[in-house]
Amino acid sequence: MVDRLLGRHGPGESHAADPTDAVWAHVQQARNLKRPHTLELVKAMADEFIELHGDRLFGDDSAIVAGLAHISGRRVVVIGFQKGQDTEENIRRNFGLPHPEGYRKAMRVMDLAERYAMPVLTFVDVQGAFPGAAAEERGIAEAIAKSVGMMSRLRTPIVSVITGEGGSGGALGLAVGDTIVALENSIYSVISPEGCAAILWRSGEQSHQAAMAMKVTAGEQQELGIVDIVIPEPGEGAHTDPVETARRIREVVLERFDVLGRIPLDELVEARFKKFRVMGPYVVADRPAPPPERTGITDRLRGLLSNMPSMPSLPGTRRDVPPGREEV
Amino acid sequence: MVDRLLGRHGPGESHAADPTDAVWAHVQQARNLKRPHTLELVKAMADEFIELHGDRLFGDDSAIVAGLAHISGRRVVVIGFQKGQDTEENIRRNFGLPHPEGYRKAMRVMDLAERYAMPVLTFVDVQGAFPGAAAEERGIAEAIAKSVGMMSRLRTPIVSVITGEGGSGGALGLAVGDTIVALENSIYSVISPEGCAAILWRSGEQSHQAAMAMKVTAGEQQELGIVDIVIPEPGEGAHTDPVETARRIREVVLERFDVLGRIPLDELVEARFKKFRVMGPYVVADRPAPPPERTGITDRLRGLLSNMPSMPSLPGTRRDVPPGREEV
Amino acid sequence: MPVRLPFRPRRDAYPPDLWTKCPGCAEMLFNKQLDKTLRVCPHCSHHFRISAKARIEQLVDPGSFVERDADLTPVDALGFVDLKTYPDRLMAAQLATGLRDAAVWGLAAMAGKPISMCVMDFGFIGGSMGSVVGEKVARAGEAALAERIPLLIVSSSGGARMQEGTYSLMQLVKTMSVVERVKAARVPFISVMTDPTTGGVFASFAVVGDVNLAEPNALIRFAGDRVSAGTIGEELPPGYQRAEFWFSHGFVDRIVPRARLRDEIISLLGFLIAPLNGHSEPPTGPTSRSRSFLNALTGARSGDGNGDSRASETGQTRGEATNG
Amino acid sequence: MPVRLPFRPRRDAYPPDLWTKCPGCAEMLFNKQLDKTLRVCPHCSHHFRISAKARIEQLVDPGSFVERDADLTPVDALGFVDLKTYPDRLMAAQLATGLRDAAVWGLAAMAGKPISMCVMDFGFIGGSMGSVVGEKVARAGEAALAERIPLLIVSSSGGARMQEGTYSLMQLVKTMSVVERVKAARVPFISVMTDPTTGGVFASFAVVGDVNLAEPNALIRFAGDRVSAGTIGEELPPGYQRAEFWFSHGFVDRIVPRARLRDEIISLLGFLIAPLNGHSEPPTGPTSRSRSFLNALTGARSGDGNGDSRASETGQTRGEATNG
Ligand SMILES: [Zn+2]
Ligand SMILES: [Zn+2]
Repeated sequence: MVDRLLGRHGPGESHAADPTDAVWAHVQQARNLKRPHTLELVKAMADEFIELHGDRLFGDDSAIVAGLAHISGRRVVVIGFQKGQDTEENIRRNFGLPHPEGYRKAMRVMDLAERYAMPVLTFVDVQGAFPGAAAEERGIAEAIAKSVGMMSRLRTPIVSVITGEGGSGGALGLAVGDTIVALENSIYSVISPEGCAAILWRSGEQSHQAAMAMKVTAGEQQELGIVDIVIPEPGEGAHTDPVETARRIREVVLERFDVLGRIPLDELVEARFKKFRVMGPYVVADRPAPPPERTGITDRLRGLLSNMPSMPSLPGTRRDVPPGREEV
Repeated sequence: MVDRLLGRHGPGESHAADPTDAVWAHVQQARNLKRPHTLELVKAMADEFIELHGDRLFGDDSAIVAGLAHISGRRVVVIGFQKGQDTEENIRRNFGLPHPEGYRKAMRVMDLAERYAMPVLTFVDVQGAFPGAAAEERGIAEAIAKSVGMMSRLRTPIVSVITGEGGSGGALGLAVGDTIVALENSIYSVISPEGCAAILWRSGEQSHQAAMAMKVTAGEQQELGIVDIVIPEPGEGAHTDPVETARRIREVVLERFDVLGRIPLDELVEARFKKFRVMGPYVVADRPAPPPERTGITDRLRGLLSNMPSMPSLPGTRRDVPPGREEV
Repeated sequence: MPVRLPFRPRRDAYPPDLWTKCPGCAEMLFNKQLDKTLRVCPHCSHHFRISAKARIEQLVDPGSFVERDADLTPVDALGFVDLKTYPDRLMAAQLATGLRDAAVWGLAAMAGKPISMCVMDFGFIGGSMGSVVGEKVARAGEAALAERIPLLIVSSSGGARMQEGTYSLMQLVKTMSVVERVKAARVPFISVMTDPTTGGVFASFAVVGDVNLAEPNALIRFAGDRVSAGTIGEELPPGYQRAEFWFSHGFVDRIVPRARLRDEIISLLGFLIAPLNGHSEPPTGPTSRSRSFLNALTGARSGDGNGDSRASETGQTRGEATNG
Repeated sequence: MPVRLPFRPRRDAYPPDLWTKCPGCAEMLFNKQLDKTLRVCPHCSHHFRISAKARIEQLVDPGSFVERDADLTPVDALGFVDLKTYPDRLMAAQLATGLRDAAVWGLAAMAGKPISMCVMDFGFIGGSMGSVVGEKVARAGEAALAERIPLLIVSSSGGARMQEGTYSLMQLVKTMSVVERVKAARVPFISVMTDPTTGGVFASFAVVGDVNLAEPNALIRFAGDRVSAGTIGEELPPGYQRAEFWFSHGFVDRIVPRARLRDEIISLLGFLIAPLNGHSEPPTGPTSRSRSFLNALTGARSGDGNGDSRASETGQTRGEATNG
């Protein structure tokens, strides 16, 4: 069960006793290229899908796909990252690493969603934005900032599903939702474990420790209040049964859209604002700061277990009330 | 007097008897690189000017300048084309031929104008958008379309001043105003005379005829109802006295801003919409079409003469009532 | 901006003889067969230019198109003379096409749902946009706005019409200002760019659809290649300024072969539904106003969002499409 | 996103000795003289990094700054340990800077006009943005919004703070969502990017000012050069990711030497005036609310739009800037 929670499902994997190795196996699982990506998922979930292309400014980014889907009779705008499943597709998709054009396409299509009253579903699975000069100089930072800002105020329901790697600002650019869902074996982090290790440990070899320290797993992110819902993966992981994975996602997403769709738009946007407005703990200094929390691996696993069969919670009830300042 | 109207002022010009040559001399005058451009004019008109740079997407186009000016105590957003006055500056300014970034910068700054309630003053002097592949592939057409669209609905007064060449869509991209002003020796045309001649006459050598046929001069454009106000130029033309030219422009522009600024924004935008909505004559076929108007050169000059000492007219009064369908 | 007259002559689009040589693959094609393939070469998929009338027939529910303002006629405001007079050019174009100018607009149904549409006809002085074309685009947009039904514009144009001078240039403002209102009101707008979509048409409404579709290999450009190659002296790559070029540069959402165009538009219209009041939730079906409007005009059943309820071929005949 | 700790050590910014070697030109500079030139090298114009306190003193009317929320203190929510524990890193930074975290926010006056401002301090764990920094930026924005006074943010940051994990990442959303509200309400926002402005700070509020200013040669970037050069293997041009690079790429409006920064901001604030109600005409002067607010807080005269009415140095002393 512990193995399953930490995502160690693949054949030939060693059942590591070291919890750091268990976390790393989870990271590897999240990165498995055979996991279904946006196009595979939407094809399995939707009755119809029309992809839209281009940012109307510079190009069409193949690492981010966007389009219009009919899912169980509902019109939905779907946007997500698209890694390739083989080398050829990966090259064509720039290994799923987006340029600014991808986020600008996403914003253009989100605008359609708002104007024609379609909810937005995003799939997040990206190592990070493309770190090359072309992305940098065309304003990947500006594109991510604008996309995050736009999603924070978009007047239509948004559900974001982290399906694999939720890597840094590149992932966040499509991950500002009323509800944040994560597949069981996915990860979410402020920087890649390798990057974190290179900077803080001055050595990329400490990436396992970094992954552990950053609490990257879906379950831990749920504990931290970043992720709202964790969806268990079928069989040995999402890649072993993409259709069932898509079915489970669809079930959760449609339920969320049902709930979110009943909230008046003003309230919905206000609730989304508040959800993110209160994220991140701090204390006021004139009160004694709480002792640093040193969660051991046992506690962490207990936390994972208790949260695993996670139930959808109502945003607007759970999130509307800001948690106390010292909640963590 | 005829010479002056047609803009033949420069030293060494022949006083051509042929009206086609007179029109061509006017075209040459409009293209005189020594005429003051946006930066020269705004420096002469304004007490303070802060240039803003960049489209926040790709680059900063040196062929279009934009910024914030205090003119006689009034906050004004100034945007305009910038040719160079010598070869070196012309190269740096790409000969005043804008890329999409120029229009996108203009739109960004127009947004500031609307949000902070500053009127917009545009200076138009451009042969046309840069016709190279770089401008084309980054969407010069889209940028012009969007800029035209944005100006058509911008919720702040706009005065556009054609100071030299008003060339085609490239000029129009900054020339959608509540009031269209033109310097006496300026021209405005749907295509350059050379381009028109190349296509319709199959010979660039007929550009004089093309200029004549398209009625490109400021006075003719006023007759056609495209230009609202023609400002006489000092001395032998704007280039001979840029300061006086700027003074005359400032006087007209401030008067327009005074008038336009008193109109409620909803009415202002509606009046601007109607102004352009009714441009362009046609007839309804079941009534007999009027015989084609064949204005001879005599009539044209008479028209120019009668319109020359032009007076500002009130938009919102003159333009609010659509002219009859057969007005031409 | 300008019309470039040396475009392929109209003869190719409406050959008087039985056979047409395909400019794509040089095959000789039997015209009746070509009509059955929507004037797309069955060998190389070359998309022949087609008239506004043929385009409308291919796209909308049979018999549902009702032309509006067919009687709008251009005038020679400038007294324009080049190698011919403008009135002579107009008369020749009118005789050749049976149109009064290069655009046809009207109301129609697609899969039973009402739309407002404007289609340009390249056969009329290169589909150039003068005051009448601009007016028809604007009126199509205003009808879409008034009825809160989707706007569909199919472009096919050499650009602005030089013979109407700056009036033609002002049609960019006229059309864009209406399109801006359409968009602000959350009324859907689908732009279809066909061969060619150039100059002032590309630089106004054609490029700003909620969704931009293009036919394969359509020439789409702002600056002419004489300008691009001649004036600037750049080498132009193959495929430059074709539909696929614009797709890869981010300005075309989808390249759609003609045979799929109607179905793709219908699919898109299943998503792009104008909210009832432009500011809130979507309607569950057509508005009552649209429904009655459609019934009155076309005799069609009101759409239920599920596709193929075609209007019956009563009331208006196809022939009226371009005869108004 | 990450903090890259091998930035120039804090010693360079606050040397304990009398002299500083200029990293730009290798000249030895007398510190007292350097302070008089706002810590800009008089020989080569190298802009030294400065503390939030020094930055505020250089920018606002003397004595006008009133710090808010100085008592906000970070917590170790993840129990983060790398080579040190996060609490150890925090304590070291707090002792070295006298700050509780890497940002200072408060209300102040510039040329007599009220502003809300937030200034980052690179000396505190590389100016990295965790929950407290995000909170302070958000509160500065919310105060600007509530009072309808301009928001000024001076960035100096290595990016998001890894030790707070995804909470740090969420500060991008927190700050951007407030900035979006500031913008929607037509409240002016001026962003000043100083050396360095990187990662999640560049990818959120710093890049979206109504006007983006940058100090000369400031390092501004999203991806680190280790990532850019190492992972992707591209050759990086000289000047890559410096302020001038971003100016030429369209993301920085103006590069402003430190000596001119205050005057430029004051000039800009003379143009960017929040309309009274966010939707209509501009006010002729500060709103009554702002005026009383300013008077109450700073004792300053209300601005008349003409520049230099400085607040008197009463009430709050400069020293409070970073002592809250
Ligand atoms: Zn063929
Ligand atoms: Zn130096």
